[in-house]
Amino acid sequence: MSTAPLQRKVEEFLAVHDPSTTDRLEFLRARYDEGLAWVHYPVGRGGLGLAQELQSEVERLFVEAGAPDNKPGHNVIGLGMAAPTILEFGTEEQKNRFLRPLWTGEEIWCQLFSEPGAGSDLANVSTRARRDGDEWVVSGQKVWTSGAQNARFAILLARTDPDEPKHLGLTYFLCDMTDPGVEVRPLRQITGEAEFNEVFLTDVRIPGSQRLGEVGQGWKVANATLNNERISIGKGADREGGMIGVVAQTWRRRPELHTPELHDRLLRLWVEAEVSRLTGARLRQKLAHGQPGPEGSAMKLSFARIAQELSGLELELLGEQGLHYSDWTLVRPDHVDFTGRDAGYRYLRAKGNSIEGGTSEILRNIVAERVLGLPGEHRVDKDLPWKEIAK
Amino acid sequence: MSTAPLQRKVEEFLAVHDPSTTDRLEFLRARYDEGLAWVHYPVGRGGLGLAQELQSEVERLFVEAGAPDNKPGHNVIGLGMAAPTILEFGTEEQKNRFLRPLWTGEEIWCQLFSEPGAGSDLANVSTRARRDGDEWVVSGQKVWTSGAQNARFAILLARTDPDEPKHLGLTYFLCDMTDPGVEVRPLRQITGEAEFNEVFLTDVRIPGSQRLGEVGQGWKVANATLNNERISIGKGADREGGMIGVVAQTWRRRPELHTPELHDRLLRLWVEAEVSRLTGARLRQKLAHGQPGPEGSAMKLSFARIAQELSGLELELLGEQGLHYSDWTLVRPDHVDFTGRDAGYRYLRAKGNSIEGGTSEILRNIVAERVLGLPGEHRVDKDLPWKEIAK
Amino acid sequence: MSELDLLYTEIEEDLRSSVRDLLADRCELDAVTRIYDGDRSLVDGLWKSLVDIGLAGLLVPEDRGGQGASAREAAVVLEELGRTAAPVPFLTSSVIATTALLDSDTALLEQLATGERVAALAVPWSAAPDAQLPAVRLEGDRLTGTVTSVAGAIEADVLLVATGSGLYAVDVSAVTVKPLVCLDMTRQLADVTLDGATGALVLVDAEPAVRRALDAGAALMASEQLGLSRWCLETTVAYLQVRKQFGRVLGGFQALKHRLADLYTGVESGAAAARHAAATSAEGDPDATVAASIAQAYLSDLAVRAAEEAVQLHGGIGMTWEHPAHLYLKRAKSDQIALGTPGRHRVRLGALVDLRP
Amino acid sequence: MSELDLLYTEIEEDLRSSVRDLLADRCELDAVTRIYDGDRSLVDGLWKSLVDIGLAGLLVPEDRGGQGASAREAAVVLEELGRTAAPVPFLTSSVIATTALLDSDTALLEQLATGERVAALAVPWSAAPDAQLPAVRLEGDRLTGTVTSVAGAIEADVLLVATGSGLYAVDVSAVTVKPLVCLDMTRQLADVTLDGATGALVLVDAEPAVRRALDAGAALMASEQLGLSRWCLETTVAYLQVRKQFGRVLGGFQALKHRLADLYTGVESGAAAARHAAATSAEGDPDATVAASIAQAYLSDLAVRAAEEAVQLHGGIGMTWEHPAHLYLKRAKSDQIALGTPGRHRVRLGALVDLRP
Repeated sequence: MSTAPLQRKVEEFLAVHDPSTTDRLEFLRARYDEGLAWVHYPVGRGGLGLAQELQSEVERLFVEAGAPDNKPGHNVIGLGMAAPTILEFGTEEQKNRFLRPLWTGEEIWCQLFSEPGAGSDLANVSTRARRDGDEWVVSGQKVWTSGAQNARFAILLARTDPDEPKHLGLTYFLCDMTDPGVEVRPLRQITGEAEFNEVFLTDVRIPGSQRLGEVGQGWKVANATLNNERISIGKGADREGGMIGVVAQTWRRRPELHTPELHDRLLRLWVEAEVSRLTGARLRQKLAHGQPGPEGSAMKLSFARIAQELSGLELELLGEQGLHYSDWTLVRPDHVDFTGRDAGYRYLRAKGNSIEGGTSEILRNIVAERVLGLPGEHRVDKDLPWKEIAK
Repeated sequence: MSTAPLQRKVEEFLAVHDPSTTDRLEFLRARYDEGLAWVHYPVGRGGLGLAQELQSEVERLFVEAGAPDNKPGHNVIGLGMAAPTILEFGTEEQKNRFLRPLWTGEEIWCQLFSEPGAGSDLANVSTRARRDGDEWVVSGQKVWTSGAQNARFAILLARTDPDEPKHLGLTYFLCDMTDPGVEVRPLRQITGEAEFNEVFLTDVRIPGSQRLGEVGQGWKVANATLNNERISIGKGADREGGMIGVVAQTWRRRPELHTPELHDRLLRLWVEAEVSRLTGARLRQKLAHGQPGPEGSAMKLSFARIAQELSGLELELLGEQGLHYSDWTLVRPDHVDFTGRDAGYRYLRAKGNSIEGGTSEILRNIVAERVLGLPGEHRVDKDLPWKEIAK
Repeated sequence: MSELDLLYTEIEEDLRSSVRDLLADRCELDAVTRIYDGDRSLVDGLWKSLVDIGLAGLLVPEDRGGQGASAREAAVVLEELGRTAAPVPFLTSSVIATTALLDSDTALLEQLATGERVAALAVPWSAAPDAQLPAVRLEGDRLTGTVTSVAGAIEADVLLVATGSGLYAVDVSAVTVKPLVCLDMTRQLADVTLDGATGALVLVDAEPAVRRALDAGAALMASEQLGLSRWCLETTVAYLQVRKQFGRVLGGFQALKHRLADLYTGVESGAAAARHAAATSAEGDPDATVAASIAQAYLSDLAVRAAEEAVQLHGGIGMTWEHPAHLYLKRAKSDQIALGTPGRHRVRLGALVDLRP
Repeated sequence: MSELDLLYTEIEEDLRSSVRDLLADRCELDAVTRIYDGDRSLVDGLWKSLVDIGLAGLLVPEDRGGQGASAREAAVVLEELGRTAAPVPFLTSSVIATTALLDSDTALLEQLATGERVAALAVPWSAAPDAQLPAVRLEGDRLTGTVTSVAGAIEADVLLVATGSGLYAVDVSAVTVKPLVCLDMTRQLADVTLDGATGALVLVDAEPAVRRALDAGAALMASEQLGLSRWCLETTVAYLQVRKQFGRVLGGFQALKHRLADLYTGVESGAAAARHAAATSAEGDPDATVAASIAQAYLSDLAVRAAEEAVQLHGGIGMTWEHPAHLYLKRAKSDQIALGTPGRHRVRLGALVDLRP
């Protein structure tokens, strides 16, 4: 289907469901049922089995019509990670149960993967899931969970068999965050905010029907999820989108702060940011119909480095004002904007860009091994039973 | 002995050996015999068993008196590497035979350590020495030998037992470069010059009396030699000594080439060069009476990086003139001056600073492991018989 | 130039030990972190205990009631204070304000030496030694003007205010001190407003004293930055020696080893630059100004790099409020801007060593 | 701006294959190295074979005897030439001189297209597109002046000389061409002296044509730098996959892996910048000038870094004359200065995108 018939389909839908008079949730559910939620999803799952590029056209038409959206910024994990994994590995029942309320935003999702002892080495998770009849009983501690306080469900990685080697003893679950064994505590960051949480699981009971994929297949399922996170190359921004735009505007507004040194550093970073934008555009062209590959890791490396250098530069440029900060009060933001707030926040928050979603060190390993074909790291832990690995 | 009596000793020597009337070689031999060659060497070996710092005072007095010197620039390997190793590991006969003509410059020395397959991994040398009665018969290929064409002797590392693990099957020899089995070929470098040589050894016969240290002890002896190379922190220069001085002078002479960008880069490197100079001074103070340690490796890392960045900057500064070069003709210089010749030469030659005498990568390993106490690299080759290691 | 001692004397090492012991007792990093939430209960007691061992008067001559020590000893104290991001007015009062008063016969100097009073020089904390000074007007015997972002003002009971007609000591009760929310709350800044305040003239010629004070501050803040950098390096090395991922300690991964080796190289270089700045300052060496700017140009960036590497190499834990790394990151970034950015010091050096734009 | 295709079309890939095959046959790196010792025997035959497959006229419209291709195809050719440091006048004659003549009705354009003649624009090779042009005086119909460090002059039989009164085509027999010893002998420069030489007026308004030609050169040299960078990356990765030390291949050492990953990231970014410059140039996009300066600012440093890493990571062998890495180092460093240094292009960008000093 090309753009024109899809456009007609949206128009027909809008004719039947007038955004100005239809209840928001009713509108969104109908949009899902009509296959106009995410057109690259299958028919019956909110989509029409079309190419993913067509989605932006659909979004544009709904925005133009003044239609309500599903507030995608509030359900990033759900839309970006849980949904594609459920679509790929879920049973029919799971897809029926979870995908529609996920897309409409009725049910927010979070991610229970990382642990204090399982960061870069995610396969080292020690949260334990024991089978008990038709249920699984889960205990352990998770960390770096954004939006846990608002989430109804979580995607969860837990160890079901400590006698297996680390990658083989894991299973993937869909966890109900309202279970009484789930305790969410805000995790404060260097910015002063608590954008993430720690989640303590104590004998949380998960029905067998909420296991995603086979027992012992958790690592494979989790990797499908993570590929969706790491390789997300974004939608492509205009020139001076993101951090460079903010800093360039500061430069233009404050000529009294200019020095020759900062001028050259800014221009270097302007060039790098623009080249990075073009690299993203080129990668999107390459991947137009294919699968995202490890090349996306290189993009993320550049993104983090440039954002960090720019935000550091901005404080030097601001000089006296760079010594100030807006507010250290502990808040739990619903929505994170790396370039929001003041320059001090931007500087501190950018430090996370090279840690979250795969540290820059891990990404360099990925590029070296999967793109350049260099040998993997020496691994002592691959074939040992997990419980025998030195922790 | 403090400065004053030593000064008297030099004056007395000069009174007996008038530099203006004494034959050069006779003068140098007498200076050696008087213990005024290297005062920190033992009595009878050209020294007086004094602190090494006193040497510079002695040199100053001889220079003031217009005395001939032993042209140390022409026998760098001999004076800096062979002599201290012979002193430490040599027999009385070896010290008697070799040290005096080495110091006077009558016999120039070179080094036969590196091989095409044994660079950073020096213990991997495959040049073979087989015992034949009282002699050793040596065959193999050596590389990166400076001054081989002028050398009378070489310090040589060879494998005497391939069945031992790599570090244990090596032995150290003193090799006569006039042996008919020794062939020296110039090795041209990217500068166009042949500062080094390849040396091919074919059934070279070395008498047992020219083995230095025990059979199988070659690695230990070679490390003593290399410590003298790597850790040489130099004599300490004045501000703007070395590459920074050359580039700063270019900057001052050519104001029409200045740009704000190059100005800041030059000042950054000026600061780094000056800090590096101070770091060397500080390290020398630390080591005043002690042994050089692995901290010297950090100095060499900085030295190489700064020299490379400065020489690269100079070409950009020179612009059109930076596109030129002095001469590509293959010559074999007797003496290497990193900052000699033109800017193009300086740029190319500086590339070697992070390779020769321990690559920067090896030096970082040394700092990380020996200074910071981080774990060593995973080694598959340590305990295997050398002949079984994958090459 | 004759070679200055760039190491630590035995006396300096003894001083370091006492300061380190005291800070280990009195300056827990958790308590430092609580300052960000407004709990400054740590500050007074900590400062008092530093005063008790005589640190407030370190740079004051013995005949004026001080220890008669030199910039070398003050630098060692600052290394230790930098290691704990200690929230005390040593640099602002005992180094900068004190240096400004060394040529004055005011009794205030004695009071600073004994810790009876604490002073701050009223300049923006970002001001380089050669920056334009803030304009405070003298009308009759009344001072009027605003000086923004003053370091040490919150802890001070007297401010040193420069005017065209002299340096004045102004009691804080006579001015408005408005604390600011700062990137580095362990050295919280304040805007100071003088609205017809009276002060005591302590020096007729303000500018040279202020510039000398800022230069001493720049020279010695390098030692604070050195201490901070060393903490970051050592803490990171120690963490990577025990933190395991993939069944191996992280410190065994060569890419991390090489980065730490490079950081070590930087820190050792920083030590030389900081000691040189302290030694030239102590000797009144003609090279002291150049040495101060070299030290600031080098150590400001080094400390930021050390703190950034500490956060990165600690991984997620380094991004948390709970781990102290962020205290050092904020201090390092703030110090980078304080007393002139590295870029500003390089420009100054260019003029001093005849490498002009 | 609508999104330009930053990949390679099938036609472009076919073109790449033929050029690569030809260079594999005709441009052995050992023969390239011999140029440094004065043996230029490789050059004529290699150029002839490039002419034979129509490359000389790539940018010339079909109705003027050329291929009517665009900057995109020329960029692909330059990538391949960059991969072998090929000593041919493609960039200087078929791109720069040709672009200067595109608005002229001179028959010379046809002759360049067929390879019958080879031209060079008489400007110093270091001149940025916005640099001041060399002063050649026109007296009557005679040209007088010296233009130093001209690229392509040695291979050319005609020089394009800009004066205030127009662009002149001057036969090399009418001038003195003095070859220079150069850092990059694979693009050897020459000083050109005109001492009352006669020439044919080919364009009345020289300056816009020269600037456009230099901009096209800057935009497309980026692809040469890209090809060079790719060769360095691929050759180094391949070497480290087989070179063993300590019983392990060097490519398994994590510090080297990470450096190569960073270099790969740079090269992929460079590919985007170079393709963007070629595509905007091909389209006559209003962003073409900005794109050319971005590409030069980025790829000039990238190529130097790639070549420097290649030398370093090859260890001692990379320092030898025998290994070809040095050809790339010299070409990369020379290209960095050619057509304006990266710093110069950044200053230009600052003005173009309203980020002023």
